[in-house]
Amino acid sequence: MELESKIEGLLFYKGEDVSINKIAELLKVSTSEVKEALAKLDQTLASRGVTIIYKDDSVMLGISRDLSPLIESIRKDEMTRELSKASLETLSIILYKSGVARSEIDYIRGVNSSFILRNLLVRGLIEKLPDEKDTRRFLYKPTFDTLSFMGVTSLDELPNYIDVRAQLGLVINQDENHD
Amino acid sequence: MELESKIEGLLFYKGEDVSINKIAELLKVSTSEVKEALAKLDQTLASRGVTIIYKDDSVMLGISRDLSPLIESIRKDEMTRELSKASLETLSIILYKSGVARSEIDYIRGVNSSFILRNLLVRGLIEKLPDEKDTRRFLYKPTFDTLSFMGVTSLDELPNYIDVRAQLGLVINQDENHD
Amino acid sequence: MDENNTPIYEVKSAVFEGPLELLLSLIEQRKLFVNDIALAQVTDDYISYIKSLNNTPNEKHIADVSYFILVASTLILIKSKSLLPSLTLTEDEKDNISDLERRLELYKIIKNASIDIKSNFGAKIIFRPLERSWSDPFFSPDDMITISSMELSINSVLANLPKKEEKLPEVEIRKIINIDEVINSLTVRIQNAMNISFRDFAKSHNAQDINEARVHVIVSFLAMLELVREGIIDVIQNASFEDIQINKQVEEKAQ
Repeated sequence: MELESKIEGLLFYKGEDVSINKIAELLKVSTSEVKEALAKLDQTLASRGVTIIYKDDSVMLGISRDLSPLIESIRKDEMTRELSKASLETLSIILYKSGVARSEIDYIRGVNSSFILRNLLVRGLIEKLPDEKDTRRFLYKPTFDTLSFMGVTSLDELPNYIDVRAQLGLVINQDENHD
Repeated sequence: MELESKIEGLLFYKGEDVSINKIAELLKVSTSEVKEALAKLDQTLASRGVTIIYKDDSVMLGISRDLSPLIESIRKDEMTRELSKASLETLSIILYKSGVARSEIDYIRGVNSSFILRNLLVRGLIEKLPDEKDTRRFLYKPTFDTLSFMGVTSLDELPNYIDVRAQLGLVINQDENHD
Repeated sequence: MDENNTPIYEVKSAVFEGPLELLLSLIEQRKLFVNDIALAQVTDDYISYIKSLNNTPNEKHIADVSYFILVASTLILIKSKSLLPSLTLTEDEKDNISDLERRLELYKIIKNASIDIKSNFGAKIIFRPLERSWSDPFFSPDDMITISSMELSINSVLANLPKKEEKLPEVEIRKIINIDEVINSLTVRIQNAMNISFRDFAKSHNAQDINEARVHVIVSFLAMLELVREGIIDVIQNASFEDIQINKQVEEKAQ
């Protein structure tokens, strides 16, 4: 069986995100082979009922966004789509600038965001990871759940992704020179 | 999207067997159309990692038989991996507050716990039961196996049992007031 | 006076979570670009908003108000500079001003992006599959599961429990006190600059050179300081007022 199909079976079994390293380890292949096979699988799944979501160095299988109304009609549990203005702003910062410290979020929003961040963490819309460069602080990132809620298979499918990032990057670079 | 792909998405979502009648009803087509599409899907999935399993008048998606050894090794990996600090903390909450809802665990920990709970369930360390007061949600309890592994015959033998429960209870009540 | 003819924008009814949100809204209502000119124009409205916050005492808001006041001091500086072009800003002051402009730009980008996020969030979802139950759970413990490790774990959980009421952190309180000082010294600083510029102004002693617009500017500035006095904190000392009185007399001469 081709690697592509093995990965499909593995992701199907897991039903949650799996890191590319883990896939390579379980299938005893290199990570570059995994990435190649994922690209093929992505093509195979185009226009199918299942789709791959990518985030950082992990992937998961989800049900195509075109089936969203169907799946929603058979779901039993209710979903909360509501996000306050403050949550939306905070989530947007984290989506467009994945891997952002609380101090940066506070700087952009002009207010303390700790309460909002905790709320988003509990809802599973963001995750908090230690900063590898400075282990005393944490960085915030979107979760796979956020990507699925947004109906995108990777962050760069977010509205005006490149544009918004460029705008942020530009201004933030100035800031770095400044400090 | 073709009917075949819709069925694939639906079965992938469910992860359990669904009757052909139910599929026809959900997708608003006839049962013969469903059967036709299933035959096509069967062909599409040949040599893939996922396959259709027929059972009486029901179908489900399963993992190809060829992948059994792989799945076995994944399962072994899930079972023997060292429990993370986060997993141990989650387990300790379930021990001290047996019959706790996921939302309560999430609030206490300040992060979303769904994956950790899933792993603890697969490992037979905890079990989940429907809440009698609210059948849409589940309550988590330690298993008997876990208690006997720890050498505990009754939960109140845990150190500072009453005090810890009181502290955890306060937080949860507060959460209810808060939202 | 032109200053009085400019429409007063209704901001008091709206609730603004932070100073940048309020500022951006004031600037956008006037359809201005984010720059020092725009900031100078919205300063009065900004200060009257803080004033309305102070009039509705709510302890929960104290921390938030401190954020508003921090930005207010920079705004007052920008306004003063626009009214008194001869006012020379220090490097720190210039930095504060350009920093505020940058933050406003950043905030604007995010605010616009968040509109798209809002309209897409939950509109079309890529659902996760339901929880799998491929096989029955098989008891697979870990040697870490012992009574003592569970006690350690629960203690760590308890140590990180959310606090009952997010208390106003000490740092925040210190910040508020510092703002008293900041605005105090700012007032003295600007008034000194005004007196100097007045001296330059008086030296010429030529009716032709007396620029009415400039007088008007000083009056506006006084009105603004008055707002600051009433609205934010009672910072202006009597001695300082006397300085301003002198300036006022000159204003009468000019007429």
